[in-house]
Amino acid sequence: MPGLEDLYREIILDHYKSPRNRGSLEPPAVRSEGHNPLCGDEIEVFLIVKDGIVDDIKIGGQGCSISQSSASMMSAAVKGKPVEQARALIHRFKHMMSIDEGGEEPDTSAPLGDLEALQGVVKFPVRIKCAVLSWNTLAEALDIAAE
Amino acid sequence: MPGLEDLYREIILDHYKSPRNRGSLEPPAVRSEGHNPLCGDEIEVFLIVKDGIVDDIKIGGQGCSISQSSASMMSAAVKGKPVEQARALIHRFKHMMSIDEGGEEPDTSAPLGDLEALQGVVKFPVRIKCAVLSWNTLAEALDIAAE
Amino acid sequence: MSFDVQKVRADFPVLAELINDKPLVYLDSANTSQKPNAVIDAMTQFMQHGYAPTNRSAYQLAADATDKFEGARAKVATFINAPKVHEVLYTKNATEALNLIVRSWGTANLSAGDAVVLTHMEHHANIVPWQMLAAERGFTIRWVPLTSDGLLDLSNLDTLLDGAKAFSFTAMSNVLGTINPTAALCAAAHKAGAIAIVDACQAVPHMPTDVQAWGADFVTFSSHKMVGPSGLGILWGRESLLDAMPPFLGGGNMISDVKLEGFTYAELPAKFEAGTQPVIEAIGLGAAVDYLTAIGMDNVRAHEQDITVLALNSLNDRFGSDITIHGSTDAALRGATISFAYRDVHPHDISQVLDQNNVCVRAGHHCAKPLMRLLGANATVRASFYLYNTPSDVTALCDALSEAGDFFTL
Amino acid sequence: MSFDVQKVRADFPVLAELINDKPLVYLDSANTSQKPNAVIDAMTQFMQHGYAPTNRSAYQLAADATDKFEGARAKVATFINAPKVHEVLYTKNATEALNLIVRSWGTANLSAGDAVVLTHMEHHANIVPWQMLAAERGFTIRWVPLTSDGLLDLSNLDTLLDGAKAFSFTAMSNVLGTINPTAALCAAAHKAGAIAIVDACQAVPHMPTDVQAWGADFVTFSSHKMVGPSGLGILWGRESLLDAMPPFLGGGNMISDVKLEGFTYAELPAKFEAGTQPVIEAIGLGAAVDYLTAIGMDNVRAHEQDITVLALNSLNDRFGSDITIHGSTDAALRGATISFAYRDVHPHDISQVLDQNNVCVRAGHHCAKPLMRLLGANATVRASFYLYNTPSDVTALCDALSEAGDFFTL
Ligand SMILES: Cc1ncc(COP(=O)(O)O)c(C=O)c1O
Ligand SMILES: Cc1ncc(COP(=O)(O)O)c(C=O)c1O
Repeated sequence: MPGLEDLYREIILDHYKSPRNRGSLEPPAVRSEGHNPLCGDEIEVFLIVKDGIVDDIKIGGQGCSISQSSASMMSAAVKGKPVEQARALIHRFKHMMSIDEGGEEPDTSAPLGDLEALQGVVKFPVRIKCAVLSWNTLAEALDIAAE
Repeated sequence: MPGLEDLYREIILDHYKSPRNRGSLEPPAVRSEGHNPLCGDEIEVFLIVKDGIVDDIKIGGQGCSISQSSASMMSAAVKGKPVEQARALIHRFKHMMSIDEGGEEPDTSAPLGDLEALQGVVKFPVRIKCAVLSWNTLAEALDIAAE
Repeated sequence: MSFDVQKVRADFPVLAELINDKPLVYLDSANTSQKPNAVIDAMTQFMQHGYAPTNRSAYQLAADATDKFEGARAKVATFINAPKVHEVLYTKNATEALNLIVRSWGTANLSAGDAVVLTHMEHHANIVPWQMLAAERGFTIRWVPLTSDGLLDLSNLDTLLDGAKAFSFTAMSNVLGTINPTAALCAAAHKAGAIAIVDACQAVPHMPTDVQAWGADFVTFSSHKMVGPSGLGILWGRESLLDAMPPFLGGGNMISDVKLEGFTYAELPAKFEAGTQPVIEAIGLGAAVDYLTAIGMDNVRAHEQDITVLALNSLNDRFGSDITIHGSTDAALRGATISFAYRDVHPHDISQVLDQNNVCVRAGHHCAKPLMRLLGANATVRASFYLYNTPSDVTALCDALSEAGDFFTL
Repeated sequence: MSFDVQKVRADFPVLAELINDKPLVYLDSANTSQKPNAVIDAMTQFMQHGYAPTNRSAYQLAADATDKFEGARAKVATFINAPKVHEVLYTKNATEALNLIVRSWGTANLSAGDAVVLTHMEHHANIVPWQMLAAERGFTIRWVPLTSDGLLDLSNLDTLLDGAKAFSFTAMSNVLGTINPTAALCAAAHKAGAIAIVDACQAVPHMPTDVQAWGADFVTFSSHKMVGPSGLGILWGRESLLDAMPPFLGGGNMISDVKLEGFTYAELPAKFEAGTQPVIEAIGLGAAVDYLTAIGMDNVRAHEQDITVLALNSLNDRFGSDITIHGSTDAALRGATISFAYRDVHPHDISQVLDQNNVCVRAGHHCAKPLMRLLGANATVRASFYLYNTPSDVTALCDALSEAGDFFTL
């Protein structure tokens, strides 16, 4: 059985205790909401897309250390990046979480940075949903912004 | 395991092959219908009650040897008898079939005649429903006639 | 793999039972099938060593149980070639699956003036739910008639389907054994703009099933008829239809959020799986699917076809004009479910004599009263064979039947 | 009979499992309970030696199976002191039982302008079905609030019940452990002219149940929480109400006759039991009822009360103001289900550390989101004890909890 250290890397606990981009944005920012019906975790993603770029992003809601740190890292990773790159990152992250959505194998050449620390979650299948919640919610927000 | 002779006494096969009071009656005779949803057997009871007496009774429908012979014997046993006596016989017959409907223990002093032959059915629990179908249908007809 | 019926029989402990010193001749598999050790053991092992809640708690034991439970769903999906695993829904039996379709899809799609097409050979499970909703909504039910040899009479199918919203039919009759041309019927439904619902209760256990090759929209069947446990049925449905339907039962697991003012529901499959699911049963069904897959559904079908030929020939040879076999005489058009009448002896009395010889058949209307009326019978004797039945079971049936003949011709 | 928890534990094979060389500490019985050998064996034996259809076929094997299946119904009736055996209906789980009541009784009795009363501590299974029907029918749902120590606030009950048609409530909260005054609540409902529906999922497994002493009209519970198998629930209802209700699911077994033009339905209990029933499961539940009866439900309740006192004291002693236990502190008013918050560590993270020590608890909303909102939490940790838990399980919980505290205060 994998140990707690495999799951709770230091960088994860750091994001959990000091979440990045925490807060909310007023309209015209778009908002989407995700629930983990299993455990009650909730995530809100507020997003401003300008000229194909994730101009600003804020994260609300509550959840466990895994869902919160994943959301925090995600916000840091996509802020200021082109929408296409954000979408590619969602695909790559879910792939890392062993969620196969079909489509092409993601390009794994670019470094993942802090997100690398979440790799250990795969060994705890129940927590994959925690890690992925914010990413699904971001995908929805990007869809809304594209409408 | 009880043998076939326990179930199919000669007198039963006789009633099956030469059913008594087979046919139908026109209104004002009352009519009731019974189904055995288990096997598809159907019984029709046509009944004329006059001055508290079962003045006439006819039996229609189709079914196995047990349900048909039971209906035939029943018709012979109640025809010309006071309604009260017919009801008492229903109670007694169901009691013999080990169906407890509460109420008083039936009076078993009078001889049962041909009906005695159906005693063996109790050893074949699945067939009890066959034997009792016509009796339940008669009870319903008596209720309708009493309205 | 070569098929060895004696090897198969050794997997089913009940078939080794002696009742009054005589072996059991189980010919009631169209009703419900016996269970092999693989299924019994999978359930027992799970209860002894791994029982835990699924899709709720986060600890390892619960995660493992969830994996097994969801793994069984994936096995079923593969077994019937479902495009997506989450299109496979657990229900309590095929009956509930059909009620779910009628209630959920039907309520959203059927109103007065609409029509639904059924056939004259349907099981009550594919009749009564439609009648219940029709009584509320006022739509019409149309019936595909039968030919004299127990096949669907398709000569007027296009007229019957004209303007209909759904065509719901059995892939194989549980009384006549008739195997219907499912793919063609689905195509005819679609041509008319109707959805196609296949009651596959008698098909999935007995022949290879490919819901995509059928082109069906919904397919239902029961675990207990395919060597799996009771308490579990399967509804497969096209994702696009399931997504558009309202939920059926409300409660835990099927929700996304619940407030005092109302609820929002979860994604497939949870949306249609309210409350604690038949978990032990799903694991049993997973083992059943593995078992049947290892034997090969082609082999099962071939074996049953052999038995059918033998049984039809033996019954005709030995009883000639004393026996009337309902349905087709062509084993290629039918499964190993054989209903018959024997002289004028009532089926219930025949089954009694057969039972005295441990030959287990069903005597009755087989939950298909409209069909029985068409046959002009209140009841038939039905002998139904499965992968574990042998030529000597056919002999036992014939021997017991001639005993019944003797007894009732005293 | 004297109660010996070590003897009880020996009946449950999974409790002897070692995971990573450490024993299993199963504290999730409010979710679903473990199964004793008596239940596992009854199911296995039946599948190995006596499996057959029930209430359909006439041969001996089928008659014996029917006797066992109906015998289990009689055992359940005795267990809850139901006046009549045929008032006990098999469903797939408590959730289906509640949906059946809402759909069948509710459709016949509720329309716009009517009101139904629920409480703030209900499980989703006793909320969502009402919301679904309310959305169609336009009746109102009223909510009994809670006091700060997690009891029902009954100060306005009569006003809430005024003009209501039904009062549906849990006998014991699956989150707070609160035991509600069921008999008094049923009486209050009747005084107001409403029927009383008791969700007894958390009561029947843990204390003696007498539906007549309660004076309830409907009572629902699940087999899997009372050491029985999954895939089976029970609905008990008063005969007069059940007789007056329309059927719920349509299909085989629930009919009296079926014609093309429509159907007539069967008597109780068949009327509400469409399709092949959970037969193996019913036989398992019968064995579960025998098992619990032999131990004595008074003994079960007494044992759980002892464990509750110990757990409440231990948690408070060891964690003081670091822990917030929801619900009443009086063990006489509650069952052995204890929800708590520990500092600001998220319940999911706590359960992870606990799991590392094989301590199985549930972290989440426990299918009671309206209650969670009231508690101001998205989730709680819930440890729930049953007849097989010991004082050392309490110690294991506390030890693991302090490890979690250490880990998250790095
Ligand atoms: C109070 C209560 N009601 C209803 C239910 C639903 O029971 P089931 O999931 O077995 O249908 C549960 C358990 O989950 C419960 O605890
Ligand atoms: C053709 C057919 N449809 C539906 C059913 C109903 O299945 P179940 O009773 O398992 O719900 C059966 C079996 O009884 C069947 O043979």
